[in-house]
Amino acid sequence: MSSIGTGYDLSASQFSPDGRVFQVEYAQKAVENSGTIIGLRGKDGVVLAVEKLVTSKLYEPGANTRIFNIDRHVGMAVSGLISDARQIVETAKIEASNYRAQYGTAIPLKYLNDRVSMYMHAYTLYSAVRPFGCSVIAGSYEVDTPVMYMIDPSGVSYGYYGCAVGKAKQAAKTEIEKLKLQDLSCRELVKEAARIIYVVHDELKDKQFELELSWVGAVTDGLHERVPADVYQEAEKFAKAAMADDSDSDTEDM
Amino acid sequence: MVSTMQSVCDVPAIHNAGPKAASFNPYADNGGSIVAIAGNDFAIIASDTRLSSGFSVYTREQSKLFKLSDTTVLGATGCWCDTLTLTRILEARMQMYLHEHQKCMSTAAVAQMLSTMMYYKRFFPYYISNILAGLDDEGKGCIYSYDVIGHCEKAKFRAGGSAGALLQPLLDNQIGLKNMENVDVQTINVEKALAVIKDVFISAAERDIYTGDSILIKVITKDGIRDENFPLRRD
Amino acid sequence: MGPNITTFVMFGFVQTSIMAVEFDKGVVVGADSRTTTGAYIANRVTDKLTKVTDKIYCCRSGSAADTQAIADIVSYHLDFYENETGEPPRVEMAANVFRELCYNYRDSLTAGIIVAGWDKRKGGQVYTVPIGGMCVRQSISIGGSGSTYVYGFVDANYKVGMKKEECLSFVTNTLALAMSRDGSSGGVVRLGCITEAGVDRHVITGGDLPRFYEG
Amino acid sequence: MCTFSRAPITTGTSVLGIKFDGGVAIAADILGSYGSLARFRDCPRIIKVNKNIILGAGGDYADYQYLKDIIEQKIIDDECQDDGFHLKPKSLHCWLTRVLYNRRSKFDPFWTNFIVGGIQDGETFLGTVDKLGTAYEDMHIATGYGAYIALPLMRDALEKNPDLDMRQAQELLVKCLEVLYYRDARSFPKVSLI
Amino acid sequence: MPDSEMVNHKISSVTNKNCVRDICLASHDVITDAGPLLTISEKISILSYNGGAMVAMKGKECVAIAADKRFGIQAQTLSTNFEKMFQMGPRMYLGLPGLATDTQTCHSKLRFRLNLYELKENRHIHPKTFAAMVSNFLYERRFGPYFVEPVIAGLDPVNFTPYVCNMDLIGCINEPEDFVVGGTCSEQLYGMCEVLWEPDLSPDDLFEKISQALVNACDRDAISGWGAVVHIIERDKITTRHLKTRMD
Repeated sequence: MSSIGTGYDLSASQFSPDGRVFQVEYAQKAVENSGTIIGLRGKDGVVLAVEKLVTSKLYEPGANTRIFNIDRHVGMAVSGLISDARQIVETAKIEASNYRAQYGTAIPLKYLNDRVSMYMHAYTLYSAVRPFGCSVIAGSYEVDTPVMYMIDPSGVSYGYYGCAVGKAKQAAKTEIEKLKLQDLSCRELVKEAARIIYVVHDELKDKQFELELSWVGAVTDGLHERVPADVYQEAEKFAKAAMADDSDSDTEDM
Repeated sequence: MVSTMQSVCDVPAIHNAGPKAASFNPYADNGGSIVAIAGNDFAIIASDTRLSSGFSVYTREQSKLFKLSDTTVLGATGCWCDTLTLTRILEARMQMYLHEHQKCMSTAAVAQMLSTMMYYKRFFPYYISNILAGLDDEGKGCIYSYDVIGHCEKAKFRAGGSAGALLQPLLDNQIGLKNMENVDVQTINVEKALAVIKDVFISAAERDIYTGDSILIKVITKDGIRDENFPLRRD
Repeated sequence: MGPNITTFVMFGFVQTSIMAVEFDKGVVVGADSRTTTGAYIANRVTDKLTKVTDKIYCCRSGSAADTQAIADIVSYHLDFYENETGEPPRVEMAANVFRELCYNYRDSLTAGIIVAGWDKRKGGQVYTVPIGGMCVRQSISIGGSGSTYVYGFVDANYKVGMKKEECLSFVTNTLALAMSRDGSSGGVVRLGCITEAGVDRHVITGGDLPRFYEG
Repeated sequence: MCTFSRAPITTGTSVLGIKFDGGVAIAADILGSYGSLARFRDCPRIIKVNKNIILGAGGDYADYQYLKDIIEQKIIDDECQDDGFHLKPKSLHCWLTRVLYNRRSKFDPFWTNFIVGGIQDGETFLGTVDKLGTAYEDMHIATGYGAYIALPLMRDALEKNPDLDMRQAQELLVKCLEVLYYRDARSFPKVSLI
Repeated sequence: MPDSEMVNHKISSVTNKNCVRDICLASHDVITDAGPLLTISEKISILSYNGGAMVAMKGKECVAIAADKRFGIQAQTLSTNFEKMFQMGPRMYLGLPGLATDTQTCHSKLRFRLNLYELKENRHIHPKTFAAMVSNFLYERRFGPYFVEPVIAGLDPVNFTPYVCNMDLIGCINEPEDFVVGGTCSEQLYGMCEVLWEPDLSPDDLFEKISQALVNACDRDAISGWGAVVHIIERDKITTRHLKTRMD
């Protein structure tokens, strides 16, 4: 790495001569080492999916989830350092709660996104702090329109139709690009999301993982929820079947 | 000043309908009576179960006895919201003591702590009549009674609460054997104490509208605390 | 206490008739125009309809100073919000900010406010924030000292689903009645009609006010 | 000791609550009185807090709205936590008791009373708190005028038939509110019942 | 005890509380607004200016009336031989607990009225009739009452049925079947009597019960006690006993 030993990577408050902030880039590296998360925004909702890597069989299933509720109508999937991510989630919850206390209505995701990215950005400015080693995807469904944003450790955020973060983000993006997102409903997206997570999972390096799925949209009446067990199983089955097809065609090609 | 004057004249409509500044009394008298009797190897404490305010009976089944440990029970009547608060803090303090010292607080220690806690609120008192019953370190029954700002007095028998004045002289006579001649001073046993308690509560229910519905009795002995119930008149 | 305090206090106090009605495409707000100092009419053309944002107005009753200050604060707050988000604040939010202020300072404020306006989400809306700081949506709301004289009229004549013109004349009639019975209300009737297009202000002067039985 | 404090402005009158076989019911009318003026005729003051708690309130409506917002935010926080645990009726009842007691101790009370109903660990719960923080539980609870008029009716009904079913409980509450409407000048014939 | 009597008692006690409030000595500037709660720091009522306790009980063909002997001014005891029960007939006593000066005034005035009655009727008065006389006498001063709460105990001169009654300071009569109490420790007396009293007590038992009730009640009242007198009224005799008690 070009940055090492130059001395410009010791503090978030210092640029390198070629105009980079290495601390932020390192934080992005932390995210890239983490399990893949994707967000898909369809015609009637947003689906979040997480490949939660399980590094030991000794862990309890369902522990350390990476999808959170921020408010009734906002969901957040996180990738990167889980403890950093929890801090972001907490900040977002407080923002949502403050907004509700002040205006008596639910926070628009656009506003929430602005606030949270400002917060994350603030941690890239000072030598006394380090940037957050996490990226988050936030999704919600407001007045019959799905909204989704992704924020990365630099505090930059964009609205997306589909996005992916983590280890296999490139592969996942390629898969997502194949989808006609605006035509797909939540029910279809859930299956696709599950399939993508299964497809991009690297079985050689990471043996085990848990699939997490949540959605917010017309199907849930605008509430962000984990997908119900039957939908989850169906999606998982679909994903596994797709995997099987895939490997079949692989052998054929050979 | 400004705002007061205005609020008098605004409240629209307000000549007849207007809400006005209301007086607020932070205390309520929710009634209830407690009687406690200590013997050589036991202590009994009893309360009625009526919770009331003025002429309305809130509930007919509200225990006013609070078990603080296996050997200590507190009876508290008066302003019920203060009772709830005091006993909640008391329970917390008992827990803290237990965890800090690895043992339950003795009755004498609880008695002292209660006094301190009541006096702590000297200038905005808990409006509660407290009677603490339990076994002391030697296993003997003991009773402590309090005034609202924490004066504590040890006794062998005590009546408190709304019918306290009705009951205390009776206990003096029947348990303390005051003004009795030619009686053999023998120590009181559980059966006799229970009988007296039931008798005195029946008579209290006749004359005190804040006492009635039923009595809850807790008999504290070295073997633990036993509960007993006894119905009273419900009018 | 200085000699002028009483005058000051009374001057600052608005005895009022105010009103707002929802209709399918917006709201109509209305108010009388009288400010009194004791029995003396200090201002006979007061404007008690105060702009909060482009499409949200409030009708003020109670202490003039209090309500003005509150309206300014809310207005500042909502303008800030609009700049921050690029979206016009919704009527519901405005009402909630009013309620928040009125509740938190209820001991020191004398303010009965009707918040009315139009937004994309819910169309025309009327919220009442009376003294005490509660907030409730009503399809029609009246307030101020004059309102007590016309509750019956309103109950008898309000119809669900009135058109804009019907609402305007209903508000005019109601306020005219209130002003004729309430000595502290009077002057002209000021009206505002808030729709998606914006605000339409009207004044109905003394001579043009509808007249009813005056025996 | 007796001090003047700000008075309640817009108020709701009695709230009734009763336990029945397998549940709890709370009922109240939906009038917001402004002094003697029946000003707000659509002020529901009974809410479903979460799937196992219901809450009814009487007294100052602004205070009720304030506390309701806080409770609702608690529920949202609860749901966001997503750990499968939910606020329980006893906890809410206890929390309200503490909140109301603390305010009365500051001589600035919330001028309200609440009835909390719900199901906790398979058992029904019905409790109440008043503006001082006086709290208790019972099979049947009524506040305001209801304590004098409706409570005897409910006690009587429950004595005759201790195992009301849901329909009977609802009928009883509606009957009690009817009687209250006859005798309480601040009542209203539209009610909400959960 | 039948409900009606209980109600009767309550009404009379409420009435007298109101009066007490009107005429209290404003000697203590206590926190008076606190409503029912702070009655602990009760205003000093004129009724309890001198102190004193009284009780009367019915027995089987006999009645008993008992009172303490103290006379004091608030906490200061001045005499321990003060008479507040007066024989008003061959088998009837009138007790006047309350303000000592009114005890004596009422006694003389009632004696006067009783003499007139006896002269006019040439017979002894029935206790019930006498109660009516006392009640009327007190009600005449409805808005400026004598501060006494009379207790009457006696046997009917014709058929010797026992009779006890008491009334509040403006003459509301209460005629129960068991016992009546009056004076500054009436609460304590109620508690005692309610437990001790039982129907058809013999004169000896009645004496024992009434004495225990009075003495133990007085021991829990700072301004009653210092000796006690008990009169047992039977058909053929009246026994008067003086009790020794604690003198503190």
